[in-house]
Amino acid sequence: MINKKIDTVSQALHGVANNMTLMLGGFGLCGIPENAIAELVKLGVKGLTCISNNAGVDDFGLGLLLQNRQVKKMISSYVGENDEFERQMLSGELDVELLPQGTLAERCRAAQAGFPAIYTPAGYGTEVAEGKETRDFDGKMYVLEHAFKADFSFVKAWKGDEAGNLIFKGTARNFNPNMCGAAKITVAEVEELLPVGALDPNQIHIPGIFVQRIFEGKTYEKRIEQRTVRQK
Amino acid sequence: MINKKIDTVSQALHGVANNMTLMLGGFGLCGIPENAIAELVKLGVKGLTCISNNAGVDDFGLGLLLQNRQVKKMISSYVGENDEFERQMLSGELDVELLPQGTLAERCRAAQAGFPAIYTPAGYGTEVAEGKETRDFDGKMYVLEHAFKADFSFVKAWKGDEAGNLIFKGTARNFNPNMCGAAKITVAEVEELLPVGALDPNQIHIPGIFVQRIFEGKTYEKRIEQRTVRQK
Amino acid sequence: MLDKTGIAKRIAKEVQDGYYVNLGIGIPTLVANFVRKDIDVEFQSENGVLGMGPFPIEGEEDADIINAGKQTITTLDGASFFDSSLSFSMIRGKHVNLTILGAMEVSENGDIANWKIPGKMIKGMGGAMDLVASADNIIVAMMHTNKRGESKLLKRCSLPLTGVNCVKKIVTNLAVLQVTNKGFKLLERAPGVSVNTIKNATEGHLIVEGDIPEMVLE
Amino acid sequence: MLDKTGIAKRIAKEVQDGYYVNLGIGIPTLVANFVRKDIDVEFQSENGVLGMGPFPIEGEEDADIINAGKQTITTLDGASFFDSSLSFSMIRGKHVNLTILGAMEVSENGDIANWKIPGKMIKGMGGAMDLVASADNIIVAMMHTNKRGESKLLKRCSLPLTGVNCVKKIVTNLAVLQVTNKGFKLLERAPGVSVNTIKNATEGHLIVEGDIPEMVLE
Repeated sequence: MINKKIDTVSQALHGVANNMTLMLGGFGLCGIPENAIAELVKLGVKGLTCISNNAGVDDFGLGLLLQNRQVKKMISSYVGENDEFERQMLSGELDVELLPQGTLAERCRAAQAGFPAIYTPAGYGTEVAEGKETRDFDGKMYVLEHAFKADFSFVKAWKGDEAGNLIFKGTARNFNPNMCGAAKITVAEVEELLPVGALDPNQIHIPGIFVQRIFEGKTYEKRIEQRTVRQK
Repeated sequence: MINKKIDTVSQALHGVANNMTLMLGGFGLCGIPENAIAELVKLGVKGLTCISNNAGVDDFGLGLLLQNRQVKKMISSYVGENDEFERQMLSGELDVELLPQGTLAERCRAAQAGFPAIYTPAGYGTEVAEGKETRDFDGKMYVLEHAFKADFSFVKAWKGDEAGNLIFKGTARNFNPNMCGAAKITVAEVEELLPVGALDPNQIHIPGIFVQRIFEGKTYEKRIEQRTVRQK
Repeated sequence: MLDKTGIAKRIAKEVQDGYYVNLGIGIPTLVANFVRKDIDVEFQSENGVLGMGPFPIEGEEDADIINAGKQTITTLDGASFFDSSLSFSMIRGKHVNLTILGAMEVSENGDIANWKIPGKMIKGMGGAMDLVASADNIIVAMMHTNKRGESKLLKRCSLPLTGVNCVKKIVTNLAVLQVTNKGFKLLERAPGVSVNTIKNATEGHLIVEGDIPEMVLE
Repeated sequence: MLDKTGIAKRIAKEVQDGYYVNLGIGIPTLVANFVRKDIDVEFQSENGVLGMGPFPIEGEEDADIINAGKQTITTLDGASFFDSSLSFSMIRGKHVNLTILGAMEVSENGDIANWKIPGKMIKGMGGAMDLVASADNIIVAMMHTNKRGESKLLKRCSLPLTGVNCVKKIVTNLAVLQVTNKGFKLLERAPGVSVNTIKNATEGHLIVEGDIPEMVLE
């Protein structure tokens, strides 16, 4: 068994430098690599290109990196409820490339799976397709979208083992599995890091071959963006 | 919950007709839809195009359909240990399209996922790529391969529930998940059909949305092709 | 004239037995409340869940279980979780039968704009571009006019598009309309709303053929 | 001269700590038996398993747990099962570090043929075309000559190709050779085999520079 265990978050982020391209899992604040983000803030690396579906909220998640002006470019599908993101984007301080969510997921997966590009119908006829190659298959138009190229991928799982195998929980899964192995180095943080043999080989969402480093996150705040409830 | 449960194998195969294109899961004799294949033999439908990694052995799996001359064309990656397959192919009785295994899997997955085609490096420069479009991405050559179009997909899972959710076991998983939702109608047979709520939503390999019909197989022979063992 | 709940109620009648349905943020989310109880429907959310149930009982919220609107949710028996790639396989592969989403503008040829007002507001397209490019059955839920009283059913969209030639049906506070290759065909009027009111509120080409019945909501 | 076991032993020395390795059918399968015990290696089989162990103890075979050669196997702690698509993602995405496979012919520019003899024998390519098109590190394990004594290391392959310009290293019963852009470079001789014997058994261009050491197998 090839051991991927790393003891500290700072070791896990070894090699991260200015102007790198990073992938970060999560949907809103759900399933984000909280410990890796906190460490990126601490490191103060700048000029980052971040591939992540959202940019968190103003004071949590990737929003922390935006506030800190560490991000040069965001590649996302949704601005949503982050006012600072929208402000920096509209003012031109931040370079933003907005992509359809399925395209974003599949450009990650293409990188993971060794595909150079994919054809998707999403965005055809819109400004998202401007300057991109389009093509007719069976009378329907598709846009050619290329695999992402990233230096680091930071993902968050529920449980993991020392071989790097990962299991996600609920909708905290989202983009995380698709980003594993999609960058030169994939760093997984987990809520619970188990010895090998503890996970059922039949129930592993992402095999350890896609993960270079794994560590147990110290704490998880898991902030809820929209707390919606009903009465009993 | 949308109920996909079918009581009998004959109902599950309702609509199968001569000259249809079928996808069949399995790798060798591992994870094959035994009950669906037996029913196809019983039905005696002819002129079939079968997309399946192998063609079983002479007297089991898809080999039964070959013996019975029900198959017009096989789309596979491996002939392997099936003498009748090799004989029919070399004599020209059977039309055979051999494809790289990863290409086979991904052309199924493309159909499942709504992609018209994929670019793969497999087979570039070989006779598999003859007549196909090729393209350079970043200095490496790729072959354009189109999504399969099939009428029925027959897959075999370990456990399933009435909503059509599937869990596979061991390497009996293989092509089965990639074929779900890749044909007009997907028929899943399972060793154990459970009521909804019995499966952990976090541990489902294929959500029921990809499955139109599910039934519990009567018996599973699960023949072993190469029984390799060691001494204690 | 309908309120948002009324629009949701009318759209709920379009949901058929055996449908997998994706609901967008806003009015579409309300539709789930009004679907007939005697049919089987499953709700998909593109962030990775199929078989969504109601909001959780207070105190039972789970930060790891949300919908695409980032709201805490529950799941029903038979539900499943999956990654974003598989989620959009369901959408792109046409396994989801019905998509209901909001819009800022719709044009008479079925174009839709709902993600950006240049220089002013950028929400992002989220999963909307994938949904509208893939779905065969798309219903738009929106108010007929904007806050300034201007029509949102146009000859041509003025805002950046989300998708082209994709919207099939529109349910507004005033009417139910079908997008045809000749323009917006008026199918139903909201209770108490005249055809003339709808005509005046529709900038795009409106086709009125015969008597236009009033919507039945229940 | 080596037997098949000897070839497997020599190749085992190419396996490094931390490698994920895919072993083809035949001689390559034997390599697993000879990898140093003090390094960590995981074996992948393209039918959907990572972390393969030895054959099962008699009576413990499981028809649902096999390798790509359809042999019953076991798994080690840390193993995982997955579908064919994800399996080839590992291969195509270059996550597998080393591929070892057999061949009928290899040409001096690194082309390989191993799946078909027109009109006579068709095994099919299985996963071999994906493996050779994707892997950066491919070692071919084969006999230097065929049953008729003809060289299998050729100027140009005569059989239908499996892949082009892909083989990096070849270990035969006679030698270890590297494929360079000038031809087969002789690296090592099998015990007791002369450079001349290798020259005579190699149809493609053979580069011999300086003294050629004898292989060390243990």
